[in-house]
Amino acid sequence: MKYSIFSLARAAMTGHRGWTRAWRDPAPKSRYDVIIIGGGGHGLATAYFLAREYGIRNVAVLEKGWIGSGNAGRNTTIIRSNYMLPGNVGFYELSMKLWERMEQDLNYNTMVSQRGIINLYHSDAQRDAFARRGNSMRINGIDAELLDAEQIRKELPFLNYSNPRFPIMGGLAQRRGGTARHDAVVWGYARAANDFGVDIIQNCEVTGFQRTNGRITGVETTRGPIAAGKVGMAVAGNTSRVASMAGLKLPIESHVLQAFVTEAIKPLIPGVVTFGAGHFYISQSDKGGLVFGGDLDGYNSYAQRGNMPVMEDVCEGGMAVMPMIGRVRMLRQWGGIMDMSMDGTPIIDRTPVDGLYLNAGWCYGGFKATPASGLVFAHLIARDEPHREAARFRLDRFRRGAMIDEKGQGAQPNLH
Amino acid sequence: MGDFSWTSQSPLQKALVPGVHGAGSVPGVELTEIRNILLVQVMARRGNAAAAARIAKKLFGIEPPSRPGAVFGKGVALVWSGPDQFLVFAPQGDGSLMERIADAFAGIASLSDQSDGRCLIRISGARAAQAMAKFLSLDLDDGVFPVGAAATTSLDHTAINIWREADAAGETPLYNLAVFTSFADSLYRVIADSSLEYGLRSS
Amino acid sequence: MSGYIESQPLGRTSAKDDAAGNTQATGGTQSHRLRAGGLIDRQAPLGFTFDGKAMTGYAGDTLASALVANGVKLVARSFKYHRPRGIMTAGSEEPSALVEMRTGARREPNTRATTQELYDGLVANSQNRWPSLRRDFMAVNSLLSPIFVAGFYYKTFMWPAKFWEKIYEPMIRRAAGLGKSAEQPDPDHYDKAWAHCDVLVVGAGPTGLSAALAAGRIGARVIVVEEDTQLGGRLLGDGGEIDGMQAGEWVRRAETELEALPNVRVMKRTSLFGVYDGGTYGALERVNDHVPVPGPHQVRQRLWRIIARRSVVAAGSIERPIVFPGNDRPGVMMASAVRTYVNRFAALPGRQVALFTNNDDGWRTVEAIRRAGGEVSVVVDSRGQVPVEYQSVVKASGLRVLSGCVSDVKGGVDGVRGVVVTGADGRRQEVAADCLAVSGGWNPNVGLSCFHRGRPAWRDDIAAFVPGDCPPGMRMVGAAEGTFALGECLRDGHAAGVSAAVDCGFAEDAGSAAEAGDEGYAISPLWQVQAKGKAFVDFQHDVTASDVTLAQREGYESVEHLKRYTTLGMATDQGKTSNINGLAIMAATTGRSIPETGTTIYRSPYSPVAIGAFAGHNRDENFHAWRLAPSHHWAAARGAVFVDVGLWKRAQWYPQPGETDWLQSVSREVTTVRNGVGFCDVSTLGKVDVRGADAGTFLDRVYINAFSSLAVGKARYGLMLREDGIVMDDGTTSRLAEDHYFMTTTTAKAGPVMQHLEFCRQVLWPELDVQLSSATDQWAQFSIAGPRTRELLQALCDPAEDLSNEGFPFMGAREVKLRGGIKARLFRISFSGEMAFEISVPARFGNAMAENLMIAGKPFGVVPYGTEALSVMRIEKGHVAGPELNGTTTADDLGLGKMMSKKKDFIGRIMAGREALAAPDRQVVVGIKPLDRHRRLRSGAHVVPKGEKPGPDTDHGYVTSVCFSPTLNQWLGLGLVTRGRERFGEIVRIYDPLRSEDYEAEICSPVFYDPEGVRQRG
Amino acid sequence: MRIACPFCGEREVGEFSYLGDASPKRPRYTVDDGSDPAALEEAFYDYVYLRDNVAGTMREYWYHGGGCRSWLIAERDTRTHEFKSVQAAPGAGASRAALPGE
Repeated sequence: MKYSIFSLARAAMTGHRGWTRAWRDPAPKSRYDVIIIGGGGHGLATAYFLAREYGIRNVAVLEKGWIGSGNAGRNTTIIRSNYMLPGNVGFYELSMKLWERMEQDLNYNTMVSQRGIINLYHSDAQRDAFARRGNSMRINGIDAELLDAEQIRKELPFLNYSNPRFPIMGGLAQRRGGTARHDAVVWGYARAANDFGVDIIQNCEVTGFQRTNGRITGVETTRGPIAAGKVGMAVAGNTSRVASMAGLKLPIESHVLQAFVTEAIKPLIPGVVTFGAGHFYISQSDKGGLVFGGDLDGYNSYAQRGNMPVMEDVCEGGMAVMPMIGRVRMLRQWGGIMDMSMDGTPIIDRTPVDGLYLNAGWCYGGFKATPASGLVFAHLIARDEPHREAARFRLDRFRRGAMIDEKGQGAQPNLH
Repeated sequence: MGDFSWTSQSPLQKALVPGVHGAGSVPGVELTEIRNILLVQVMARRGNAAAAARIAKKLFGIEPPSRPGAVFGKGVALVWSGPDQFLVFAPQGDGSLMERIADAFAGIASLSDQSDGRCLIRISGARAAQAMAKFLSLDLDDGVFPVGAAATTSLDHTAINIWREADAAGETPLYNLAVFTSFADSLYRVIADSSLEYGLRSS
Repeated sequence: MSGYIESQPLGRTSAKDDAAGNTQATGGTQSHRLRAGGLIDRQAPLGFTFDGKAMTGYAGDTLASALVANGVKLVARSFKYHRPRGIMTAGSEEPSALVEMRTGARREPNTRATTQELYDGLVANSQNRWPSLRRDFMAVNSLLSPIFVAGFYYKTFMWPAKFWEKIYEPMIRRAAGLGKSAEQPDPDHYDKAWAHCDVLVVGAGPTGLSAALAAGRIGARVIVVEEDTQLGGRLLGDGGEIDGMQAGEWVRRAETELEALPNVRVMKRTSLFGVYDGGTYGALERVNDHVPVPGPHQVRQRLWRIIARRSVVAAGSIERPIVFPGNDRPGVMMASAVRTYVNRFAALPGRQVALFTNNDDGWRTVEAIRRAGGEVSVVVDSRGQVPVEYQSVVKASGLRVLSGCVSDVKGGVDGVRGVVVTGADGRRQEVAADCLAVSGGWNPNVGLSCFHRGRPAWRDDIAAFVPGDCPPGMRMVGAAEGTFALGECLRDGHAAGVSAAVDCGFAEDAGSAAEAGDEGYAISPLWQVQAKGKAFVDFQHDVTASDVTLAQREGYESVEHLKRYTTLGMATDQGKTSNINGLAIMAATTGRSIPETGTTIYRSPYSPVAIGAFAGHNRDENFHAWRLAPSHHWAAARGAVFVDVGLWKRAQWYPQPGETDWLQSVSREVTTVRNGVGFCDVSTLGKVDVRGADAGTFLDRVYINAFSSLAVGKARYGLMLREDGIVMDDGTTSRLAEDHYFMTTTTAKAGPVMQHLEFCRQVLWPELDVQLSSATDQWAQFSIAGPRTRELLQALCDPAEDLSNEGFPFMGAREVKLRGGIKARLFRISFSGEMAFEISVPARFGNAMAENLMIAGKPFGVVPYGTEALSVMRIEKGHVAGPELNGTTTADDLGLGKMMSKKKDFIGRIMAGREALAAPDRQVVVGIKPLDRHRRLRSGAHVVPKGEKPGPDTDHGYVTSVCFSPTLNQWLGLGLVTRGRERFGEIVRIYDPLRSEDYEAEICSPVFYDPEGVRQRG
Repeated sequence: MRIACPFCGEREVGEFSYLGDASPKRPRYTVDDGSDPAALEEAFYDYVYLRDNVAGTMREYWYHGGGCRSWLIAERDTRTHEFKSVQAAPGAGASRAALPGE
């Protein structure tokens, strides 16, 4: 049923009894052309694009819990394409373009809101680094502005400009950056993929791979074996666990990243603001909660929860740059399992195992990548060659020394 | 050209304002900077931990601590600062002690003079432990951190050494904090701010 | 106050008090205040205002109890439909009665009136309404509610696309949100502290007190945290008898005993909000929220990290509502809350109270109301018969009892006027009432047991979830664990206290538990009354029963989907009163059982915590610790301009009278050094003493070049890589003795390098005899540079010191005597490219050294210079620094490839050989000269081949460092450029769209000045 | 989170920094020992980049930099954060390492 104000009004007359399931709840078939492991944003988007762009519709998405139960539902909903290095720049801009038409593509309001993102800088060195980044963006046709302290003051008057430590000198702005409603992205892709005939199968955990002379021919699941022509993994956070079932060892560690939301308050913070002298970034949801976060806890973890030192560190950053939020109360904290790669950049590639495709290593940048990740992964699976905008996200780049390291931290995942 | 004058400075020359500060008339916390100290880090060479301890015994008349703790001798304290490492703490004096230490440990232990690398802040007073609970994660309960206890820990994310001496007058506990010199101005601020609600006398 | 004696529990009141005139008009505005009883101090009246209206209450009141005493029903508006709402509970689970506390910079949104202590002069305002609480325009949403169902916004606002940011979203954002936060910096202070104990007891109700007494008596170190201002928990509201005495008397004695125990610490006004790893618990102490403004040197709140070996959680339980139409009207209140207001606060929520219950406990309300002189107009029990112990009461008093359900509530902004009861036989009748007390049974407070993602277990007999697997060391007891009989709670608490103490190594000898009756608690669950009208599940977020069924219909069946689609349980109360009802309805709709349906994940904080409390002292300028160089105060006195470099404050330049901008000052400093002499405090460089028999071998393995071959008394430039072959850091290391090297690192990498060296020493090569210690803070180190450096030093050093080229050649390093008798370390190294030395003296002489350098250098016109001049000179010399050592460059990229030893293993050697790191088309360090020499070059500008259109394929690199060189009278830069070393002389386009600049420059050797290095050897 | 330093006792996690998996061992070689360069590069690639990333008990490096500056090797369950054991690195302190390094 098409969603619109009219269908909504019609439904209201019958007490909304007319609405049907946003996506079916089918039993798994015995075989699919393509199986996507992982019913998060990336997996569902991949299925959607396989059906829409590449005409492959005999597709199943297998989710061990409820769709969106992983990082898709545990992030701070920020979208941006302010990347610097070849390989990243084009990819994240492709994603941004897909965000900009998502509601119309999906007929689902995912509340993509381009209220802008501003990265504050506090030293000449930081300004120069942002200038390099901003120019890379502009050279690639992406919007970017370098703002000085006065311009920042005009836009964000509530910041702490009298702090003698790390004074705010300016910021790098991307006006097209912003936020989107994370759950809605999952549900929107699920509904749209479903309409193309894709089977979305929840509570179906993959427990192993079926292989015939080396090639993957299907998966074992908690709901029985399912045969498949090709299998794609989009299970960020658990990549190593699933990959190990296929005997793969990867340049990835799982780390916990915490995020926080406050009680709902009237509009206070317009866009997304990141503090350049500490670990703190913040935005305000349409519901009114301040959504904020900071750095990784820093140790390998599958626990989906973090500890107090990072909560304190993040709030200290907040009170350094915007001390007017001091009396606003933190309502909830949660933790996501980040698939941290060894250079801070994702991996989208074939694997050494024939028929098994890998979409992983998103670090803390997975949400903003959701649409493009789905498109390029679908391309890879359908065409058996990397999409032009994902040509550098290769698995062997570490072996070759072709890392894509925006932060320059090297092979230490907890520093990316 | 004549000789130059080499007056020494304190890293707390600005931060520490002598006098009584904060709430109340009876200060609950006393802060004192101990100036002109000798502080030497003694690190045993590989396989020489025992030998280093013997030399320390000979030199100072006391066994250096083999686990976190502080041992007090005549005008000197040996404070555990890591596995097979300890700090020699004494008044600066005329420099001859440093030479004696260097000769005695030659080839047995490596020395690192930290007399200027650390600033020594002494905390005492009835409310000292309460104030310290704000900036140290250690359990300072008498049963856990008695006289003679020592630890290497962090203050405002900065490594420090702390050891407890015999109680001060009035049976109030007395702690020594050795903090990195460049951090002293900043960490003193933390310590003082934490003490203000109990009343603070600084000197 | 002797409140307990007066506020007696069930049926003990004297005829006098029973008079209908018990409530009094005296006590100012307090129309609903009882004449006697309650734990309030009638001698201490307090004035406060709500929405500008002046009222009075008493010490011991909460804002909520004071409002009840003042007969105020309407307190708030709901989030979505802006429905009028009143006070539902008497605790921290309150979903409805949220207010804006205080004003200006202290304005604090969404404060629960039920937990805010009353103080004289308290100012509170209602929120999320316009223009006023009674007439709220946004109530129009209520009319649109047929459309504003769960998730409606996912289905609309999509056309036209550009309207979202411009129209729809701003509209939604304005409507959403509850209170307004302050817009100025929080003027109050916060701090954080640590506490340690054997046994942490959470909650000081009968169970918690019993546990604390037991553990405390045995000698365990006990901390008791209680969110309330007084101990007692439900006893404060319900009274009862313990050890044959009034509950209040027992509590008072328990408190006295606990205070007398030196090993026990009782923390009131302290809420436990989180459970973390290793027995770490987070708690918030509201030190000064009960006064208008914290006193001098006082904090508003204090965040505690409590380290406990065991914890006994006696967090009690929360009475749950029943879902029926009109259940959100002001005046509909939980039955236990009604009893609390009457018994504890001597405030009567209504004069004509109706009771709706599905369990025995609700019946206790009848006596409380009657004793307070109120009328119980009807008791509606869904179970159809009167509990045995109340049958006599009913007979004696002719209490009207109906079996059935409340199917609607009449009333509006002024609160309840009556209730509609639908009998078991389907007959509907209306009964007058100005307050409806509801009891749907009790939900144990399992939250804390679930913060490690544990799942609670279902118990049919009490129709509630109880704790499942608890975090390590935690035990839940009493009502929190599903035990409701007082006597049993006391026994369980005692046993838990004992076993926790015994686990910590204490002997079992705590006497016996206090005794009390074991009245049972019978319930037959009723979740939802099927009737027409809006029946609320989540009161704050306006989630109704039909929203839950709609979610199910659309496939949002998982409880997490239900929560996220309808926002059930996402309000400021985190669903304390709504989650269980919501999933019970979902279970009924899907035909699954409640345990099958499961709960959502419980998330800390248990109750919301101010961000300021998490930051504590570390805000504003105290955000991070700062480090001061040894000559900092000297430099400050000379007016140096400082900059934050990491934690350090460093002097950037030293302006002199008449200089109008930084460039003038910096150029003067550079020119003076190049032509005369200057000095700079470089103490921020990391300094490491590397000692031991194998020190040389050790350095051979961490540096790409050899150090074991370095002669004693010599210094050498060293470069170290990360294991992945990328450059980590550089610096000069000197050999002061056979077994003693003195290493310097960059300022930025001092910490990481030290950690890396210790890793190599302790983990990789423990067989080597090496000892490391940081000497960064021990030494005040100054760079002295310029053609007249030697003359200055000769004036400063003992005449016996030979500083001639022969006596102290380039890259020499040794100890020297200074005039005035102190010793210094002297290194003949140069970053500026001039004849230069670095000199170190003990840090205590930092200021003195600066003074003396000025004196000794006076004849030669010496100047102090800052980091900017330092940077200008290193760029003129083409020395790489931070911007080039950016974590992605190799030794060869920096033009230092030849340094890599072929003869030895060293960190990073193998990985540095990977094809892409050795590729010919890498970006390497070059010099960049704008064709227009006065054209300002900017870092971050990109390099594009001349005549090419800027794009991904023509982006050949970027400018890393720039300066205006007064020496060469032009702007210069270093850059990383593709195949750069093959392109010297090529004219390229410097493209900087961010700053709308686009001009030409020449690529050249990075060494602009004295390429042969004659001057530094001179 | 609390870590029991074998030298200092139980301390706040904030005193420690984390390096990660302690299982990969740095390949030992001497220049021109005849080992195949490609194999050596492969071995270092494994050491630097590939991780088991187990969901379960993991051997990992922690550095007590905010305390006694000892490198530690801990066993910790990555699903529960529970520490099973914490030991000093072979070269912590001054004892002569019986075995070569990690």
